[in-house]
Amino acid sequence: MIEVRDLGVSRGAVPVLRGVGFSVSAGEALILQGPNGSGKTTLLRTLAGLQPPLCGEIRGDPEDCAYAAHADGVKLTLTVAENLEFWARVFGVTGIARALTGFDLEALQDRVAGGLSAGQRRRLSLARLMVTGRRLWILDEPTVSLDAASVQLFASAVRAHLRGGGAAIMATHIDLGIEGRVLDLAPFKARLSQSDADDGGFL
Amino acid sequence: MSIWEYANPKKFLRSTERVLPPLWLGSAVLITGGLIWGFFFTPDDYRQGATVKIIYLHVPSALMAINAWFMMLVASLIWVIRRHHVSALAARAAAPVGLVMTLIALLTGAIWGQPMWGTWWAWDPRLTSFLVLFLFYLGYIALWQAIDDPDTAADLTSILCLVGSVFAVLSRYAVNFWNQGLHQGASLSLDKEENVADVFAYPLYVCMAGFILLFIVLVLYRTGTEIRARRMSALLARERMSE
Amino acid sequence: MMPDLGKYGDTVLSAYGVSLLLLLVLLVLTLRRGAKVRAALRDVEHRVGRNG
Amino acid sequence: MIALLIRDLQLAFRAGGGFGLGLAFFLIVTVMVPFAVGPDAAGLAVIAPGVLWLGALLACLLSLDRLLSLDWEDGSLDLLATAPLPLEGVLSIKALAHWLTTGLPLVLAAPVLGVLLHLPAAGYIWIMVSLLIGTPALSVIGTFGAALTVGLKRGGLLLSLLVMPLYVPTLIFGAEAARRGALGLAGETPLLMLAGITLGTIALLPFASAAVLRVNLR
Repeated sequence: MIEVRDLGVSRGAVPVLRGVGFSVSAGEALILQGPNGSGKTTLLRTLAGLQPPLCGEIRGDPEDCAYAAHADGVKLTLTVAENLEFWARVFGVTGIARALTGFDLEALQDRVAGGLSAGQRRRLSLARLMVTGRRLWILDEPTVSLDAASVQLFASAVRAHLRGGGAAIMATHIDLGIEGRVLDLAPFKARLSQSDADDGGFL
Repeated sequence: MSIWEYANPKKFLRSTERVLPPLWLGSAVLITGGLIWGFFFTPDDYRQGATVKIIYLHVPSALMAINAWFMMLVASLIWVIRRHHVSALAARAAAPVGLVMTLIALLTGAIWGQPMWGTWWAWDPRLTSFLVLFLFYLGYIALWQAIDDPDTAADLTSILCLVGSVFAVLSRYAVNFWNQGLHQGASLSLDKEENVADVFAYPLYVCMAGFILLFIVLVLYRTGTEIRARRMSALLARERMSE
Repeated sequence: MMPDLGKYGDTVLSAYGVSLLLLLVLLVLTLRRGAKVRAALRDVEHRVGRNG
Repeated sequence: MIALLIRDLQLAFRAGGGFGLGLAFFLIVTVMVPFAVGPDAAGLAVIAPGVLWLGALLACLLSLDRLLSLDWEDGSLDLLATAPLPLEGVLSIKALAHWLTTGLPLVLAAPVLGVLLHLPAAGYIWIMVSLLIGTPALSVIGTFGAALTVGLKRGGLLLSLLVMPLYVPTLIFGAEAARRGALGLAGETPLLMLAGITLGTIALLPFASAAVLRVNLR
């Protein structure tokens, strides 16, 4: 579904990762690990097509990715249902019922998102993935501020997504109980290169 | 030997290091010479009296105010199309020079206008265009200052420069149109270039050449400074990474 | 030596004064920043050169 | 696309959405003018078209800061950029929403405020038409400025500094049409120029806005 070869990414003008390679096919999950600042977010943003890679290639259809960032992307003055319906319409998907049940949001659906707790808002943000209809989920710290029950809810949503032929790439610190390969980013930390290529010849 | 070789920062620094001293000297000689010639050795204009001597500052600075923006536009295009860092830095280096040139043109114009038109300021199309140009320079420089990442800043300022150029031209037409609407035909503009007598013209040419040279020197020198600053931050980033 | 500027003496002199002052300020700022950056770069290059 | 427009309008009309702020600002600026220049009816009549145009422009400028920064802060902008909508389209819709919530109310409010400024009777239609034609350009140009400064700390002031010079031609032609109309002169030429600027910016500027927004999202 996505194949990455010899990928290098940079934050600002500073290269953070080099030589990253992996492939994820349908039904698989890839879990990225690494200390803070190791480039997880940068890598995920690159995969989502928000920033161009420094080098290397990403094979896969960017139109097949759904990206969920650190930030919730939830509009606080809209209700839960309105938030989801908006994204469903943007992605051309009808029906938000599955997403609401999947993340246990039915009881909250007419509540204004601003009145939700941080964890509930996070669930709403993750429920958005289910109305995108995209097969590859790119998740950046999806479990932030979720309680144990909600983490389980999320894990089962991911499992269901994988069973349905989807795939997921996520950066997370906690063990979700999702069977997936773990990719430690530490070995890919960008070393000093002798080539001037990425500094425009300033070195 | 292609001109793009100078887009290599090191090559640029090495070459400018060689040509800068004679250029400094040349611009200094031309400007001092031209101004002294104009100030001491030209007669007064029969209509404008001694104020005609202001022309030796006013016209060259106005010329460079516009050409500096034009050069920034070309440099921005080169950055957008060919991604040569030196080009983006040259645009950045030229902006403050252009700003000062615009300011000189505006101030000398105001000082000149006071005795000639009886007012410091008139919303004459030319003056107004320069005022708008001044605002464009301010915005452009402020945008460079506001962004930390140099490549992002280069991208954003380049596009601002391209869009700004279109709007600057539009403003020029708008202002022309607008002022004719205000006082029908009563133009205060000074079309000196066309009827300047030779006595005034020769020192003026010298001054114009001097200002052009000064602009080139300043831009080359400032681009060199920007390159060094950029190299320094690249070295520091490298040092941080190797820790 | 000084040419007779007539009644416009103040005008002409102030125009020259203002312009030359502005040019001077630009020149000084340019050269000062140039020298500062040059010196700082030399420091950094020296340090980096020693370490690596 | 329609969904985005509806969402932006919903957001604007909900509590804290800022709808009406621009209008209130327009009102207050216009009301302050007679306090500043004196109550003389003839004098006010002369400057009325210009004051109305300047007030509308400032009210537009005031609301630009929220145009993209709210979506940027809560992360929606990243999500929109990865959604199956072209970014040019997203920004055009955002500009349209901004115009519907800010520009259009200004057009409707202008004649009311014209009364306060003793706008000559002939001027009402001209001020409304010129604002109607000109304010879309203000929204589109403003969207470009907002895309340039999104994500910058203290971007608000910089946004004004960058956008103001870009507003010059629109302001000149718009106010000129309104002024000529108020004086009973023919204002068709500036009005046509204004329409040209508006059409040109609507057609071309979203590409520049999307380009700078992509750079800013990197």
